[in-house]
Amino acid sequence: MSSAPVLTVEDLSVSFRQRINRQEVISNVVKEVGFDLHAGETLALVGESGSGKSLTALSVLQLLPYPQAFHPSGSIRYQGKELVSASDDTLRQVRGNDISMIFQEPMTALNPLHVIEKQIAESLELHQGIEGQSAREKIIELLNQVGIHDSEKRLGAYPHQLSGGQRQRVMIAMALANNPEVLLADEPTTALDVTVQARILLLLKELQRSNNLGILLITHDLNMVRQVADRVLVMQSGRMVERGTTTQIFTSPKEPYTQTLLAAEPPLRQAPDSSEQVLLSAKNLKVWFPIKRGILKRTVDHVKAVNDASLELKPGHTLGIVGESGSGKTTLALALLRLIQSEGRIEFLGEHHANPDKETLQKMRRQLQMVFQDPFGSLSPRMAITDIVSEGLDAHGLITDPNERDQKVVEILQEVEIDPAIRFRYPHEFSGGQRQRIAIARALILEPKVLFLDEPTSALDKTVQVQVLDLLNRIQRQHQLSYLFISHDLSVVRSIADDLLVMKSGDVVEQGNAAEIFANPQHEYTKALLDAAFNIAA
Amino acid sequence: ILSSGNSVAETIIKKSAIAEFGEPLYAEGFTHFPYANPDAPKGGRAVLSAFGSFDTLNFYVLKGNWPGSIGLVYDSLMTGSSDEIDGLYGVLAESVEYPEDKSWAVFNLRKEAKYHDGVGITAKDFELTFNTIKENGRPFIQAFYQDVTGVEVLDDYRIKFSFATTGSMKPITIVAGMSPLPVHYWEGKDITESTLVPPLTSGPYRVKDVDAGRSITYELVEDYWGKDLPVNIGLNNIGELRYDYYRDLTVQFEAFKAGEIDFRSEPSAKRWEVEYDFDQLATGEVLKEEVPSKSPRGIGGYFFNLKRERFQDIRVREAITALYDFEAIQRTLLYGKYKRINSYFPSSDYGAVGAPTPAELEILKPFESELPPGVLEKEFILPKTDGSGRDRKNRRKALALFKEAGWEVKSGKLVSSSTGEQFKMELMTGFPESRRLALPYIEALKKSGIDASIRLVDTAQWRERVNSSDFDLLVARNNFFPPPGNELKGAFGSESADIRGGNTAGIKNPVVDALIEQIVAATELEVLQTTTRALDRVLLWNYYVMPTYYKDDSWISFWDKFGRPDQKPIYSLGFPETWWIK
Amino acid sequence: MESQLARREEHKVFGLTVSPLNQRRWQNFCANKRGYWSLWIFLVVFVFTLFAEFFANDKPILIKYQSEYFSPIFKTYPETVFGGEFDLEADYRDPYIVDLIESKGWIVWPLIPYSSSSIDYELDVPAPSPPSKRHLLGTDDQARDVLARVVYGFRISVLFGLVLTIFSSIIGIAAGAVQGYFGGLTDLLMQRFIEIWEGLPVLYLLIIMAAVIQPNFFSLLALMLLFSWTGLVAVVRAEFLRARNFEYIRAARALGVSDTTIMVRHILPNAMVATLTFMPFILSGSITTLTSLDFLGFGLPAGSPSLGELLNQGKNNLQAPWLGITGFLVIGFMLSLLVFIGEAVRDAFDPRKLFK
Amino acid sequence: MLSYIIRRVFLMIPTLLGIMLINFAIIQFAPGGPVEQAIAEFQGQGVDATARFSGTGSDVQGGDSASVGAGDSGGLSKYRGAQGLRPEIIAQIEKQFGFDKPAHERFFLMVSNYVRFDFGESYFSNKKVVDLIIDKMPVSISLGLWTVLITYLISIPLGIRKAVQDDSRFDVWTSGVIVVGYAIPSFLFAILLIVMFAGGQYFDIFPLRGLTSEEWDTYPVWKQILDYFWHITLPVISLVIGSFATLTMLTKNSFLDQIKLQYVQTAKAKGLSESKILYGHVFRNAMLIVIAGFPALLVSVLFTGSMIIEVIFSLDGLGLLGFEAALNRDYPIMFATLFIFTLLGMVIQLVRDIMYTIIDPRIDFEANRS
Ligand SMILES: Nc1ncnc2c1ncn2[C@@H]1O[C@H](COP(=O)(O)OP(=O)(O)OP(=O)(O)O)[C@@H](O)[C@H]1O
Ligand SMILES: Nc1ncnc2c1ncn2[C@@H]1O[C@H](COP(=O)(O)OP(=O)(O)OP(=O)(O)O)[C@@H](O)[C@H]1O
Ligand SMILES: [Mg+2]
Ligand SMILES: [Mg+2]
Repeated sequence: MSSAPVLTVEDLSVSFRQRINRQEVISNVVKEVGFDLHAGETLALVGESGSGKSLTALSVLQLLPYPQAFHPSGSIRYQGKELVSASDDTLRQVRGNDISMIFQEPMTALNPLHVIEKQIAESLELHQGIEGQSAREKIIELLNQVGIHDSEKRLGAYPHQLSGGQRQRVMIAMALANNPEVLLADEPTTALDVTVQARILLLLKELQRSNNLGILLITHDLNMVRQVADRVLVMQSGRMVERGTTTQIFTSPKEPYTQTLLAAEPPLRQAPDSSEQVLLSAKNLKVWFPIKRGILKRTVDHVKAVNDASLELKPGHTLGIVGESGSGKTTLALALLRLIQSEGRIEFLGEHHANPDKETLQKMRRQLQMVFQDPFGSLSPRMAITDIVSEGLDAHGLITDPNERDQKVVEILQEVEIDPAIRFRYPHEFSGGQRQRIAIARALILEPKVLFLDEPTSALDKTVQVQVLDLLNRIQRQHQLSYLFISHDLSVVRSIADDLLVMKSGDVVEQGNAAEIFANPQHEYTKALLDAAFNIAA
Repeated sequence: ILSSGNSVAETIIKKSAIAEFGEPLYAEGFTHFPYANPDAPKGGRAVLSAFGSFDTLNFYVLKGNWPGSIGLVYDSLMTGSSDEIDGLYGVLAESVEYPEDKSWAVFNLRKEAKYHDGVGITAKDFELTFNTIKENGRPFIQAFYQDVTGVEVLDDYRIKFSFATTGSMKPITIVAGMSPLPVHYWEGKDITESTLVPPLTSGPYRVKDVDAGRSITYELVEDYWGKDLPVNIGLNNIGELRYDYYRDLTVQFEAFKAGEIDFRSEPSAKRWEVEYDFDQLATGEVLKEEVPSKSPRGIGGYFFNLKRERFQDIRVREAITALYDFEAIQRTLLYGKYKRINSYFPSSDYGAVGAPTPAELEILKPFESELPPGVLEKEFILPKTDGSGRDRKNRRKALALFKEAGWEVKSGKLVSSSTGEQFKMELMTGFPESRRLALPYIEALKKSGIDASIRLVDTAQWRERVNSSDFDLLVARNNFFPPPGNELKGAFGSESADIRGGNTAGIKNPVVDALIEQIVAATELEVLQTTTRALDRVLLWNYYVMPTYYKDDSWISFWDKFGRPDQKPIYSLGFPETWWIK
Repeated sequence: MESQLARREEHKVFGLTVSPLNQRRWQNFCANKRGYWSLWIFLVVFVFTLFAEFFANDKPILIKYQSEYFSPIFKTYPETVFGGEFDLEADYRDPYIVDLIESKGWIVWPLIPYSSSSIDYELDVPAPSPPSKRHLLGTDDQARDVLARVVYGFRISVLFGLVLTIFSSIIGIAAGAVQGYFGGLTDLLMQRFIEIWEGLPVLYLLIIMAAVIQPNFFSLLALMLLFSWTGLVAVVRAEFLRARNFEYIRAARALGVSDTTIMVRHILPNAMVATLTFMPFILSGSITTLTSLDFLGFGLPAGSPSLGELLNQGKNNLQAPWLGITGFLVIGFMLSLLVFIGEAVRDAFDPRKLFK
Repeated sequence: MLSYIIRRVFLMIPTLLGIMLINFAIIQFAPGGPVEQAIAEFQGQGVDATARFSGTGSDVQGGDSASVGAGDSGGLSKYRGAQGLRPEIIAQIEKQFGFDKPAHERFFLMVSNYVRFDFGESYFSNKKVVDLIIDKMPVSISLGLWTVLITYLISIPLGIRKAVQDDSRFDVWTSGVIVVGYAIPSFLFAILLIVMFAGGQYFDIFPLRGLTSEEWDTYPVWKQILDYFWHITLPVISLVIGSFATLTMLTKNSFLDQIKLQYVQTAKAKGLSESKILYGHVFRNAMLIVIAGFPALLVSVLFTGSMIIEVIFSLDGLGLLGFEAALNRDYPIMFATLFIFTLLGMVIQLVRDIMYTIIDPRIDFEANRS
C-alpha cells in the first residue's frame, strides 16, 4: 500500500446543464470527490441511491453524456496520466485495457443485436489481438469462470435470450477479459444469487492477488463490503461524507449517515392470517424457448426455462422465489402474467382462461402488476416519469382528473423516496436505484391484488431498501396484497416471504413455508444456497 | 373490272412520265432536274438527327416504328420531281401503259435495274410487294391501296395492276410509288416480322449500320444501277448519311451546337429567334437561313364540334372566331414569325384569294340560297385586332353575334337568353404545346363571359373522343396533299360526319358535298383548282374551323460543310438529296 | 416547498395549457435556432401567400371613382360601372378602363399588379421576357408575371403538399404501425393488400378520372391521397416490428395499457425518427407529383400556377434562366425550411437532447 | 420461419392474380385503347408519349408537315394523304390486337399464358415483351445500380458523420448542400450538365446520349469499361444529386437515436475506436429503417425513377418503356412489366423481411400480438 496509487481522483465534480424556462440551470450532482486507488486494493464506494456513485465511476472513463455533463473541477489520473478531457486516443488506450468497467445495469448495457461471443471477442481482439479459435477458447474459459454453465452453447446467444444474472456475468467476463489494472465495478452482483456471487467475489480476489488488480467497488451490499473491501468511502448527495478502512467504518462510523446506513436492517413482518383461498395458482407450467439456427431459423433445440412448475398464491401472502441465476424465475413470472406463451394451467381468482380475450386480460392486468428486473429497460425512454407512473391509471381509466392524477403521482413518488420535483425528467436522467423505485411506484399506484416483484431491491442501498420493504409491508397489510417476490437476497426474502419456492434449472426443487425451509432445507441446492448466504453474512 | 388486253378498240396510252392532271413539268428527254447539280462531288459524310426511336426496318407490316429515312434505300416504279406536285417520272419503270378509262395500268420495267446484290428486278417482285401489302400490310397502307384491286405478272418485265375506279389517275400514281420486294431474298423469310436486318433493296443508298433505336447509317451505293437516269443525275451526292435519334429537343439542339449534328430544321420560333446566338454562328462556322417554302399546308386550328347544338349556330362560331386575337399571340408568343391561316388549303394553288372570280362564282351560283351571306360578294377576311389582347371592336362584334344567337351578357357572364345557363366550352388538345399557345385565347374567352377551359388528353383518349365527337372545340389539323380528291369526302363530307373518326368537325352541308363531288369528278386541273377554291370559300364562310396560323418558310441551320445548287426546288428543301459535301 | 412541488406547474403558451413535458419539448424546439427561425419564416411566408390576392392581383385593392369607393378584390364590378360599354367584369389591366377610372378618380394597386393568370400584353419583347422593373422576376413563356405565379404557386403547392403529407402520413403510419405491432396474420394480409393496392394503375385511374371530370385541386388531392400513403408503411412497420419486443413495451402491456396507447405513446415516438425525416421530402415530393401530373395533362387545370410548371418551363426555356432559377430557389428555400423545422421537431422529442 | 417463407411465396400467386385482375378491369374503363392509339399513329396524329415532358418543340399544333423536313425525306410521307380508315380495316386492327374477343376471354387467355411464362408480344412493335424488357435492362440496371450504390456509399457515412457531429458547422453546411441537391429537379440539372459539359458552348467533355459508343464492340476491355463510365457519368450524376437527402437524413436521425444508448457507452468503455463503435455496433441497430426503404427505392429506380433522365440522354430503359406503354396503351408490355416488377418487388420484400430477422433476431413475423 506504500506504492503510488494507480488511480487518483481529486476534487472531482460533475454537473449537468439543463434548460428550464429558457434558462440554463446547472445541477451539481457530484461535488469535490477525491480518493486514491492502489494496486491490489479494493475500495468500496457506498452510499445512498442517487448519491453520485455511478457518475463518479463513469467520470473515470470519461463516459458521461458530454457536453450536457461537465466537470466544473477535478482531475483523474491513471498512473499519472490525466484523464479528464484527455484525447480520444489516450482514452481508447486506457478504456477496456487498463481500466475496465462493469455497468450497473447489465440488461441494457449489452448490444442487443450482437451475440455474446462477439461482444467479448471484440475486447480481446482490440487489446490483445486474440482472434479465432484461441479467442473462442478464452471466451469459454471466461464464461466458465463467471459461472455460466454450458458456456459453449451460450456463445451464440443474444442478450435478450439471457437471464438478468447471465447478462451481468457476461458483462463481468467482458470487463475481465483483458486483465485490467483497475476494475470499476458498479453493483456487479445485483442480479446474482449468493452462490454465484460468492464465486465471482472469489474470482475477483484471485485476480487481485495474481494481477494486482485495483477494484473500485460500488455496492449497497454492506455484507459484501465488509467481506471484500479494504477501504470504504461513503457518499451522500454527491459529497464524500466519510472514508476509512473497512474495520474503521464498520466498527466506529463517525457520520450519522454512515451509522444509519449500517444500522438499517430489513423490517420484521407479522405473518398474515393463513387463509384457504387461493388467489393465483399455476399447474404444470412449462416455458420452453426454441433455439434457432441459420437463416431459415430452424429450431434445433429448446431452452427449458421453466419445466413443470406449480404454485399457489394466497391473498395477503408473499411467495418468495429464489434460485440460481438463470433458473427461470423471471420466465415463470412473465408466464404467469401471460406476457409470454406458456403451457399449463394458470388460474386467477379461480378462473382459468386458455386464451383470454382482451377484456378478461385487461381485468387481469388491473389486478396483477409487475416490477421488472431491468428497470431501465422497462421504462419508456421517451416518456417523462410522471407519465410513466400515471400511465396505469389512464389505462384502466381510474383517475381522469389531471390534477388529481398528478397529486397521486406525487404521493407515490414521495413514498418511494423520489423527489417529485424531478418527475418531468426522462428515465435516463436518474440513477439506477431511482429507476428501480420508479418502477415500483408505477406498479403500486394501481393498487393491484397481486404484485410480482423481480429483484425489486437489487439496486437499493440498505436505508432505502428498508423504506421500500416497509412500504410494501404496509400496503400489504392495508390492502391484503399478495406478493410474488423474486430475489437472490436471502435476508430480504427471509424477512418478507411467507412461502418459498426454490428453483434450479427450470425446475421447482423445493416449495413450502418459508420459515420451515430456512430452518430446515431439504434439497441439496437449497442447502448450498442457504449455506453460502448465511456463511458470508456470518 | 374491265378485263384488258383483248379489247382491240381500246386506245392504250404509253408514257415514260405522267401527271395526275395534265402533263409532267419536264418533257421527255430532260437531262436532269434543274435543282440538281450534275457536277456535284459525290462522297463525304453528314450526320442528321431524328426524334424518338425506331425498332424495325420493315415498314410494311403493322408492328414497329421504322426510321423515317428508310426510303433512301428504296427505288420505286416512278418518282416525282420537287418542282411540281403531281408529276411522276419513270425509275424502275421505263414506261407505263394504261387505257383511256384508266381502269388498269401496265408498267414496263427497265431490264438493267438490279438489287444491291446484283440480281435483276422482275415483275414477280412487284407482285410480292402487292400481295404483302394486301395481306399483311399496315392497315394504313392497305387503305392507301384500297382502289388497287389486282395484280398480274405479264412477263418478267411487265406487270399489270387493275383498279376499282375508272377515269382517275390517282390509282396509277399510287401504284407508281411501289417498290419491289426481291422474291429471291424473301424466300424463306417472314416478311411479317419486324427486323433490324437491313432488307435487300435497289435504291441509291444502302443501310450501312444500324444501332437499334439510336442511329442508322446509310452509304451511297457505288454501282447504283440507276445513277445515270435523268431523275437521279446530280442527286444523292452525300456519301454517307447518318441519322442519330434523340429523345429530347433541348439535347438535340445542344448536339447540333456541339457539332454532332450537321443540319437542323428548327420548328420553334422561340428558339429560332432567341437561342441561335452561339459563337459558331458569329464566326460563320454555322449558317442560318429562312428558306421560303411553297409546300401546301392543310387547315389547322380549333375545330368546332357541330354535333353540339350551340355550335350549330353559325353566329356563335363567328363570334368565337372573332375573339381570337392572333395579332397579340403573334407578338407575345410567336415572335412575329407566323402567318394567319386564311384558307382550308393555305400555301397552295387551291386556296381562295381575294374576292370570288367569275369562274368561282359560276360554280357557287347554283347554291346561292344555301350559302352564308357574303360568300358571293367578298373576300373572306378573318377579323384583325389591334394586337392589344383586349380588342374592343371584335368583342363588340362577337357579343352582338352572340346576342343574335340567343346568348347575352348578364352580370359578367355570357348566358343563354332562354335558360340563363352560362356558355361553357372546353378546348381539347392532345398536344402539350397547345396549352401555352391557346391560353391567351382561353383568357380572352373568359373575359367575354364564357366559361372556357383547355384540356390536354393523351393520344388514345384524344382519338377516342374525336371518334365519338366528345369535345367542344378541338385542336387539330387536316393534312392536305394536293391535288385534292376523294379524301375531301372523309374530311368534310356529310356521309363521313356520322362515321366514327371521319369529318372531325361533323360538317353536314349539301353544298360542300356537291362541291366535293365536282372536285372528285374534275379531270382538268383548272376546273379542279377553281372548284376547290369555291369549296374553300364555302367552308371558310361557314366558320367550321377557327383557323390558327402557319409558317411558310423553313428555318434551317447547318454547319458550313455543305454545297448546294443555285436553284432550289419549289416544293421541298431539297435536303439532303440535292446537297453535297464541299 | 413540498406543497409547491406537489402542484402541477402549468404554463400557458398562446393561451393553451401546456404540460411541463411539452414545455420542455417546446424549449428543445426553440433551442434549435435554425428550426425555430425556419418555422417562423415558413409561417410568415405561408400566411402571406394565403392572402396572396392582396399582394399580387390584377385587380386593384381600392378604386375611387366619382366619389364612390370600389374594392374589386372582394366584389366584381362590370365595366359599365366605370363608364365602359360591356356588362362584363372590368379588366383593370386594360388601359382603356384605367383611363376611364383615372379620369374621374384613382386606383390603388397591390404590390404586384398581376395575378397568376394575367397575361401581360404590353410586353415589348416576346415572352418569356427577362426580369425588369415591370416584372421583377421576368415573365414566363406565356407572358405571365413570374413573381405573381410564384406567390400563388407556392400557396397551391404548399397547401397541396401539406394536406397530402399530413393525411398520407397519418394513414401510412397507422397502417405500418398496425402491421408491425400486431404482426402475424394481420401483417401478412395487410402486406398483400398493400401490394395489390400499389399495383393499381394510378395513371389509368387519373386518365379515367380526367375523362369524367376536369381534375381540380380536391379531386387530385383525393386521388393522390389514395396512393401516396403507402410510402411510409414499410419504414414504420420495421420500426414497430423491432420495438414491439422491447422490455418497456412488455412493461406497458403488463400495466394493462391498451394496444393503441402502446402504439401511440410508446412506439410511435421511436418511429417518428423516420417519419419526421421523410415528411419534408414527402411534402416537396408531392409538389413534384403535382407537376408531373401537369405534364401529363392530368394535373390542375391549365393555367393554374404551380412551382413544378415553372420548373418545366425552365427546362424548355434554357435561354430564359430566370424561370428555372426562380423555381429552383423557391423549392430549395421551402425544402430547407421544412428540413430544418423537421430537425427541430426531432430534437424536441429527443429525450436526450437538452439544449443546443 | 421456413413455413413463413413458404406461406409468403404461395401468397404471391393470389396477390399477382388480384393485381392483374384489378388492372385488367380498370383498363377497360380507360377512354381510348390500343386501337385508337394505332389509328391515331397511322394518321400521323400520334403525340410521342415523352413529348409531354420534352415538348414537340413546334409552335404549330398538330405537327407541321413541312417542318418535318430533314428527318423525313424518305418519301414515305405520301401515304399520309390517304383517306380515313374503313370499318373493315379497323376491325382488322382490332383482330390483330385480339380485341374481337370479349374481355373475360382475353383475361383468361392472358392468365393462362402467364402461367406458362409467356408474356406475349408488344402491340406496337413485334417483339416479345420479355425481349423488350431484356433489351432495356442494361440501361436501367446501369442507372439504377450506380445511383443506388453511390447514394448508399455516400449517404450512410455522411449521415453517420452528421449524427456524430450533430449541430456542428459541418452538419449545417452538409444539410444545406444535400437539401439544395434535392431541390434541384433532376431534369433541369441534367439539361444543365449537358449544356455545360456536353454541348458545344462550354466544355464538350461528355457524350450526349447512349450507354456506350458505337464502336464499343471493337474496343479492348479496358477501353470498353472506360467508355461505359464516360457515358453514364452525366446521367448518373443527375440522378444521384437529389437522392442523398432522404437517405442521409434518415441515417443521421436514426444514428442520433442510437448513439446515446447504453450499449454505446459499453462499447466505448471497451476502448473501441469511434468508427468501430459506429460501424460495428450502432450501424446494425440503426440500419433497420434504412433497409426498410431499400426495396421500394430499388424498384423505383429500376422501374420508374429515371424516365426523364432516360429521355434526356436518349437512353432506352425500363422507365421509358413502362411509361410509353401506359400512354400508348400497349397492354402486353404494361401487364408484363407490372407482373414482373410486382413479382420482383415481392421477392425483394421477402428478402428484406428475412434480412430484418437476421439483423434483429428479436423480430419475429409469426408472433401475433392480438
Ligand atoms: N443525465 C442526467 N441529468 C440529470 N441528472 C442526472 C443525470 N444522470 C444522473 N443524474 C442524477 O445524478 C444523481 C447521481 O446519479 P448516480 O447514477 O451517480 O447515482 P448512484 O449513486 O449511482 O445511485 P444508485 O445507487 O441508485 O445507482 C442522481 O440524483 C441522478 O438523478
Ligand atoms: N427469449 C429467450 N430465448 C431463449 N432463452 C431464453 C429466453 N429468455 C430466457 N431464456 C433462458 O431461460 C433461462 C431462464 O431465464 P430467466 O430470465 O427466467 O432466469 P432467472 O431465473 O430470472 O435468472 P436471473 O436471476 O439471472 O434473472 C435462462 O437460461 C435464459 O438463458
Ligand atoms: Mg448507480
Ligand atoms: Mg431474472
